[in-house]
Amino acid sequence: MTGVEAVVRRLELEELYTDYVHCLDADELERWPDFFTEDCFYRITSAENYEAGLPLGLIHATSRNMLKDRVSALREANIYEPQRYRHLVSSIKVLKEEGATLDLAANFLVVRTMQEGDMTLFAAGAYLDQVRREGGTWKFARKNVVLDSRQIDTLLAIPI
Amino acid sequence: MTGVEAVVRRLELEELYTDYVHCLDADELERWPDFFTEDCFYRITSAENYEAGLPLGLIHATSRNMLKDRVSALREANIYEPQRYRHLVSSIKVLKEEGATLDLAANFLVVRTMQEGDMTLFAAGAYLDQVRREGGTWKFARKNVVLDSRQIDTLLAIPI
Amino acid sequence: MTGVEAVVRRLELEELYTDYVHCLDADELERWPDFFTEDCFYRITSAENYEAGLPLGLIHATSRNMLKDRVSALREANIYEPQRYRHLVSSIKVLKEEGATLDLAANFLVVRTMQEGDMTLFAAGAYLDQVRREGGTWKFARKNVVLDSRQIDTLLAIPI
Amino acid sequence: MQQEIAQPILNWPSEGNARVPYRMFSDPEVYRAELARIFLGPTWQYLALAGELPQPGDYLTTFLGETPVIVTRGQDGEIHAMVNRCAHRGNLVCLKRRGHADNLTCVYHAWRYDLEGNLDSVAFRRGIAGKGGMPASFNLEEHGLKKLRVDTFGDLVFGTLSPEAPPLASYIGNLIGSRIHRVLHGKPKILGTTSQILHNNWKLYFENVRDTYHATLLHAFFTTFRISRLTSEGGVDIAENGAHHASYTRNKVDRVDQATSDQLYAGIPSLRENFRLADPSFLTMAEEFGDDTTTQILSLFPNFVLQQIQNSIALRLVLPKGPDKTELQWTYIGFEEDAPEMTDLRLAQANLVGPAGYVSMEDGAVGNFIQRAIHGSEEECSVLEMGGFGHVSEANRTTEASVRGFWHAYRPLMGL
Amino acid sequence: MQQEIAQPILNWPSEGNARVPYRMFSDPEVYRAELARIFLGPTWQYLALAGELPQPGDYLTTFLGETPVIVTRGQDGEIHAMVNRCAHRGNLVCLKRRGHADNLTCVYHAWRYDLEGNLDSVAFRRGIAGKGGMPASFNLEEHGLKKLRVDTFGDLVFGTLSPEAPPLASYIGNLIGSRIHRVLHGKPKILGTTSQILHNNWKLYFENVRDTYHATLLHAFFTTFRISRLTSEGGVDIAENGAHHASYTRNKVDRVDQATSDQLYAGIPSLRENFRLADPSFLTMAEEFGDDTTTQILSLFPNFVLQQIQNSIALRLVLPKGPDKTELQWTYIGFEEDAPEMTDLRLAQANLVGPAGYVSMEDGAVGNFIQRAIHGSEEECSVLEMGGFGHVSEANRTTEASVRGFWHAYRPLMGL
Amino acid sequence: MQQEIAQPILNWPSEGNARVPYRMFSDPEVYRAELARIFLGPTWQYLALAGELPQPGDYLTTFLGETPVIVTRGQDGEIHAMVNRCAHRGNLVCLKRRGHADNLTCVYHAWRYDLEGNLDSVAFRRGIAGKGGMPASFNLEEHGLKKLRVDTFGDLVFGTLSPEAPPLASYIGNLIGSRIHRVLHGKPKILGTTSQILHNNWKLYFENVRDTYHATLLHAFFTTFRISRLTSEGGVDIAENGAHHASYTRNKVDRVDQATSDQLYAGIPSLRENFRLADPSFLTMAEEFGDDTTTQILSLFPNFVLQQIQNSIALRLVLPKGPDKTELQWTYIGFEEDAPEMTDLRLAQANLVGPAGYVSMEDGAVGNFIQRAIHGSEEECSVLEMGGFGHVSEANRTTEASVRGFWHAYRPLMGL
Ligand code: FES
Ligand code: FES
Ligand code: FES
Ligand SMILES: [Fe+3]
Ligand SMILES: [Fe+3]
Ligand SMILES: [Fe+3]
Repeated sequence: MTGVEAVVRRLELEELYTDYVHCLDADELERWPDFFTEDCFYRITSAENYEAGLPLGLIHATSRNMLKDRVSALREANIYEPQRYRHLVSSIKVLKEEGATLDLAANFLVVRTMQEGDMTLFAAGAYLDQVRREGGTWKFARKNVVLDSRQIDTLLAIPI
Repeated sequence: MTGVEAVVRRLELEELYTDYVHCLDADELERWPDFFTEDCFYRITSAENYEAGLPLGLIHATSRNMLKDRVSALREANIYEPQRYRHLVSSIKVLKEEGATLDLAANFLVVRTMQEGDMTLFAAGAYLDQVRREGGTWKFARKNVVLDSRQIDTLLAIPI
Repeated sequence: MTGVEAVVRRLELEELYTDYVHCLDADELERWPDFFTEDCFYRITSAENYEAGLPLGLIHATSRNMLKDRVSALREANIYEPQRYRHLVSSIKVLKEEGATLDLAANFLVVRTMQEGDMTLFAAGAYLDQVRREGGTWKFARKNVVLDSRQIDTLLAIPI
Repeated sequence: MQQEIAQPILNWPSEGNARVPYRMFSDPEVYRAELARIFLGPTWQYLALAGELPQPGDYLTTFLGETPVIVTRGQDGEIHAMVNRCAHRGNLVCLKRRGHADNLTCVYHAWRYDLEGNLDSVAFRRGIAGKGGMPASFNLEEHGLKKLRVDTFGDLVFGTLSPEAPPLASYIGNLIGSRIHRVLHGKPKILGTTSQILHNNWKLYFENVRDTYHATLLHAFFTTFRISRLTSEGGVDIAENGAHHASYTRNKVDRVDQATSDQLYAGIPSLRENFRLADPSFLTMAEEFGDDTTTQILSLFPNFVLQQIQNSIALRLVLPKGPDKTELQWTYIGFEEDAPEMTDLRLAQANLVGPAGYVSMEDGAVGNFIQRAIHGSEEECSVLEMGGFGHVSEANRTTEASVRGFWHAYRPLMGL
Repeated sequence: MQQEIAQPILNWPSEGNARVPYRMFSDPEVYRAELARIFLGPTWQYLALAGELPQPGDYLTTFLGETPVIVTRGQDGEIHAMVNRCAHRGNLVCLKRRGHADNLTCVYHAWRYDLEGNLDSVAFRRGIAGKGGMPASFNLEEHGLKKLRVDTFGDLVFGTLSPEAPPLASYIGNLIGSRIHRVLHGKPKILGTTSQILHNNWKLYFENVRDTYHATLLHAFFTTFRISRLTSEGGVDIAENGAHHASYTRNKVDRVDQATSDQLYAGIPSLRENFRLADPSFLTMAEEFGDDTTTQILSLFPNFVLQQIQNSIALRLVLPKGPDKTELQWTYIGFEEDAPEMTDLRLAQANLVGPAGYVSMEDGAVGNFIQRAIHGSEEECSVLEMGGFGHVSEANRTTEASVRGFWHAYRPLMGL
Repeated sequence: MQQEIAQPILNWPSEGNARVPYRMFSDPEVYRAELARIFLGPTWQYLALAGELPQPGDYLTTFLGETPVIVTRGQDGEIHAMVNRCAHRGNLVCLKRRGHADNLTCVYHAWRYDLEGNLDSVAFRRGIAGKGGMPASFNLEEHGLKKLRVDTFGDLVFGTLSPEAPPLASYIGNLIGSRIHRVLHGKPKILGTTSQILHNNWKLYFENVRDTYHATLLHAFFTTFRISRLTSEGGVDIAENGAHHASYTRNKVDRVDQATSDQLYAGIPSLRENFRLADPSFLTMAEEFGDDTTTQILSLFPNFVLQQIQNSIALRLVLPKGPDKTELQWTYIGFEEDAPEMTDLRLAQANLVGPAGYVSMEDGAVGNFIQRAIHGSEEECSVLEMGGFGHVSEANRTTEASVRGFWHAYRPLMGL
């Protein structure tokens, strides 16, 4: 891969995370499943569980359809106070590459703001992801959202 | 635009935000208006106002001169405790381009530190900007600082 | 330097910070001294001391060996509760270049999470660094970690 | 409550309203008593602008002190208000800050109230297949939401939980009432809102608002640009019982000539010779109120403020959040009748006020400075002797009369 | 303590357990009394699963109320528990949440305890060269860690600091005990843990858990997918003294036909016609318990919960962290005997519960809604009349009987 | 106050200073009483180094307990201190941590004080055009800033609000005074400052500082590198009333041979065989004090510490911020006379102390460990029997004598 190609890919990956977090922060959850492959794996867990090899996910999806169901539940079934996220992403790193599949790590931080205005540092942690080239764009084949903290403030509604 | 040109522009835009926040974080406010076009629009507002289409700005400037006046007021007239900002910027996105004009979005977070040392997560939100090529560099023609929270802790002195 | 070379170097520098913070956040402290030159200077100080020209460092090392000793003390001698960092880095800027030596500035934020799960905004500030090309990679010849706050919560064990 | 708080601050200083023990700004007992005696007591508190609830079913939420409140437009077209606490197990009935609904249904067990707070239905009240459900003795009428009395003054909607509060019009009185009408001369249109978290007792902010003495001393912008000076024509109107006030500055003709004025401000930091603006245009006031009053700050006891600074009009609500925490809510308004230029001018002049305001920024911080300064001085007192010891209207503002007026209205309610 | 708290809330409402003054959820005095009388009092509180401490020397830390506790597997193979406070100067003896050690050595001055909390040695007890050291009168036996009584029920380990607490088996009783055994039919295997910080009083969460009335009204998921409906076969078992409960839903055959059921839910928001799943497969329950119970929520006074929702099994521990703060700790389990498919199903069904759970998300917020709603209403009461005034087992869930049961067990301990 | 606090902790344990009820570290009443009786009481508290205020008009701000204080160099060349609270309405007069000014002008209403705190002028005291202004009865003399007594010991500046405090020199006494002079042998030059927020009661840190028993047990660095060992020559000097202390280690010759020492430390975790340094050079002490004392930790009641660890010298101020919060302020110094190499050595040895210090890191955490451990144990006591029950100077450090000394000085002030 030439220098230019490498650079272009780098920016593509950065754009993937950029689009991903703008989608969540703008509450455009209906678009969220589209960032994943159909057979994707998505899990939010804590570093404590992750390092202990415990499989539990606070959100645990083994298909894009399960992500869609998560969204429809948030829209149609679950009750939670109006709130918004703001993601900051940093230090995206390619860990491993195998053909069209890349393993990635990135740091993130989520600030949650409630309708009355109280802002809290809601989550910090690492994305441990696998992306795959599909239809000319990168999609998440696996996304492990590994939270540094084992504690969740009040509830976890919107995905991370 | 070739891949290289695209990449170069991308880095120029990142540098614009980099220089912008270093200027504010280093308290070099006198340089701050130079990041804007003479006929610029600058506004700090809340997501609540912004989404409701309410025009109010906590800081509301319709010219670079008004930004200069803001700085001289902070230097000469207003009284506030010594404090400093630290900006983190992430996920810069080109939303639209029209000739030499680009619409951009970016996420930010501001940590405010008072002289005694207490640090708070002061602001989080999105920059919704328009930049224009002027004299070989990018300038902000419009900058909407859209805060996630409707609440401001104590006061908002230094711009964001 | 061609546009491509400039871009490639830019990404190299970003990767340096990416690898640096992943090393600390993953608690791979044994690798941490390798990011520095043997004759490196490393100091954690406050903006207050830094701006007053006071030389004190909370951690003050004048050689890579002293960084190694810091790590062995953390591993073998010092007692502190299990905790982890999450670094967010933003706005990396080349301030000056002289041959193979570059002066850099970057903004950072560190979230510290204790084993029980309480998360705090532990540190925010600027890296004021000097990097040097050594053995095909960039190493820190000088690293000033300038904290915005003069206050440290409880203790500062893991380096920043 | 009485004895509870009478004990810590038994004897008020003999100087009366010219002294305030600092304990009044930090003692949790005092604060708890205020919530009960003032905010849930016989005072009228601002709830909303009538125009915020145009249609039946529109609602919004706010607070009486720390007690959450729902304000609705009922099917009867009237505005109603009730405590936002379900009569069943106390859940918040309305979760959103504003919305529209045909009825108010609690999410916890789906008890349903009408827009006036009457309990309409209880889910599974009769149980299922004859099992469970509410006892026969249960009477819907007895389990409605707690209702507030609601009254309006022009477009301003006020509420109280107290049956003793006098009718709103007489609570406000003509002196101050006419000054409200003067400013609210059209149909209010909201330009935007914001909120400030102040790390100080609510009364420190309210004293600040009523303090005609500080404005041109603390806020250099006022003095330097002659938006207001103590040497300008002006004064303060104070309701007879001290409860409400309106301070005002009249056209920029100084009472004394400019030289004398500058001389009087000589050595006072707020006069900043070296401070000039590149674009002062937004400071030109547009003719609006049919009089020569350029600035009017008005307060209604215990926590409402109506501000006119040139053409910048804002309502401020002061919400207590703890002995040393206060939320200051701002609603900036214009009028439906405004021409676009007038709206632009109001937006430009909005730079003067709010959390980042050229002439209000300091007010967000000074209360906290005091809160920090009085640690360990709880038994000492602030000194309110500027302009003497009384609290009557004056055609001059080098006085703390309206601050003394606040304490004059406050003390009997608190049994002090 | 008695008079201390008797005073603020002297006379409980005459309606007895059908009324709870809101002060009970916010008053710091009440909270302090609870820590002493309930959490350090004659109650058994969950400490761990025996399987978490397989080897002698294994330890973990937890809490009795706000008091930190160490749980160990001793050299004797038994489980022991003690207060995590050094007998010397009060330092935490164990700093890690879990670990393994031959003995417990305090980092401050290296006093060493055995795994049962007995003081083994004191550093420099004899001083040096005859200087310093502990006085001759100092007796190691008198300075051990404060020990808890420990007892187990199946794999569940409980502890208490009170000598008066009855034996664990009789504390739990057969009615509820058999329902624990029903769920814990194998050797528990932990699938993962999490924790939720709730900004409300601990009792608001515990009431919620015992509230058979809310589930299908607050949680649309239950109703819409018929995981549970009030119209399904089901009921609630309540220990005689009200302390413990188990509510259950039986196979999805409605007690009334679906049309009638839908009709009963008509107009209740929790029935969402427009809510469909693209992949509902994970909602198919696997045969496991040898009965037709699809959901069982069980609680032991004062703060333990055992949940079975289809094949999702979790232990929940409710830890008080202040009058208006609570930590809810979740331990999700399967069994060593589980086939891989069963583990996958449990992981998929874990989406139903926890901080992001389809049928539990709301429970993390509703307590905080109440906490915010009751400001200024401390003297008013919640109304617990669904199903009448008693607290006996019922073959139906349109009742608050088990919530009343909680208060029936709580009040005597608190002298109320 | 007396009865207020006498009640919660009426009878001190009969063991006297060898027992401390844990309530003393968490009870808000105790804390409030300390602010009044100790920090605003007859004690001298460190304010600054004289050298920080070289010129008339130089000022800095600090605290007596939680009460903010201004320290100035007056026109008279003397150092003055006053409470940082305006005599008018209580605003902070100085907003900056340090600065220079010809006078002290309050930002709120521009009242102006001289550098000694005397009220010079009141803005618009005479009103305008004969209207407003202060009443004739108002007397500038009666409205100055509240003044502290200031006294110096070498370059150390101390202040007190109490007229009863004895002269500083006799407050400190010769025993401890000479040990201050020993360290401060030149003109102090500040190398830098930092601050630590400790989540524990201030006394837990102060006990730690005075605790000669813990150092080589908690801090492996000390032991492993023989910077200090209990088996080294050393001891502790204690002022007669117990208020002040100085512990010291003398040259590295062990009192017992190294083998015996290692044996005494056998099994004590702080001896880490496997811990070696790649660059131990910075641990070589430079000849400086003309004696063989390698480490001296000195404290003055109630909250000042002077540390010499080899060539690392620092002042520490312990500021209470709440019952369970403390700010620890560090000022690292050298001397004007230092050669560059000596400065470098001090900077290198600064790695030993402060928030990241090799031998002090643990002290920032251990107080919090205790604070967390004592929840629910308020009525139990810490045990201070190492070295017996007294508080006299000893030529040995396996003792808690100086901790007992602290309580001996503390209790009468608190009426305990
Ligand atoms: S709390 Fe509102 S319906 Fe039960
Ligand atoms: S506190 Fe545990 S050994 Fe001293
Ligand atoms: S408070 Fe200082 S001058 Fe008024
Ligand atoms: Fe003001
Ligand atoms: Fe529920
Ligand atoms: Fe120590």
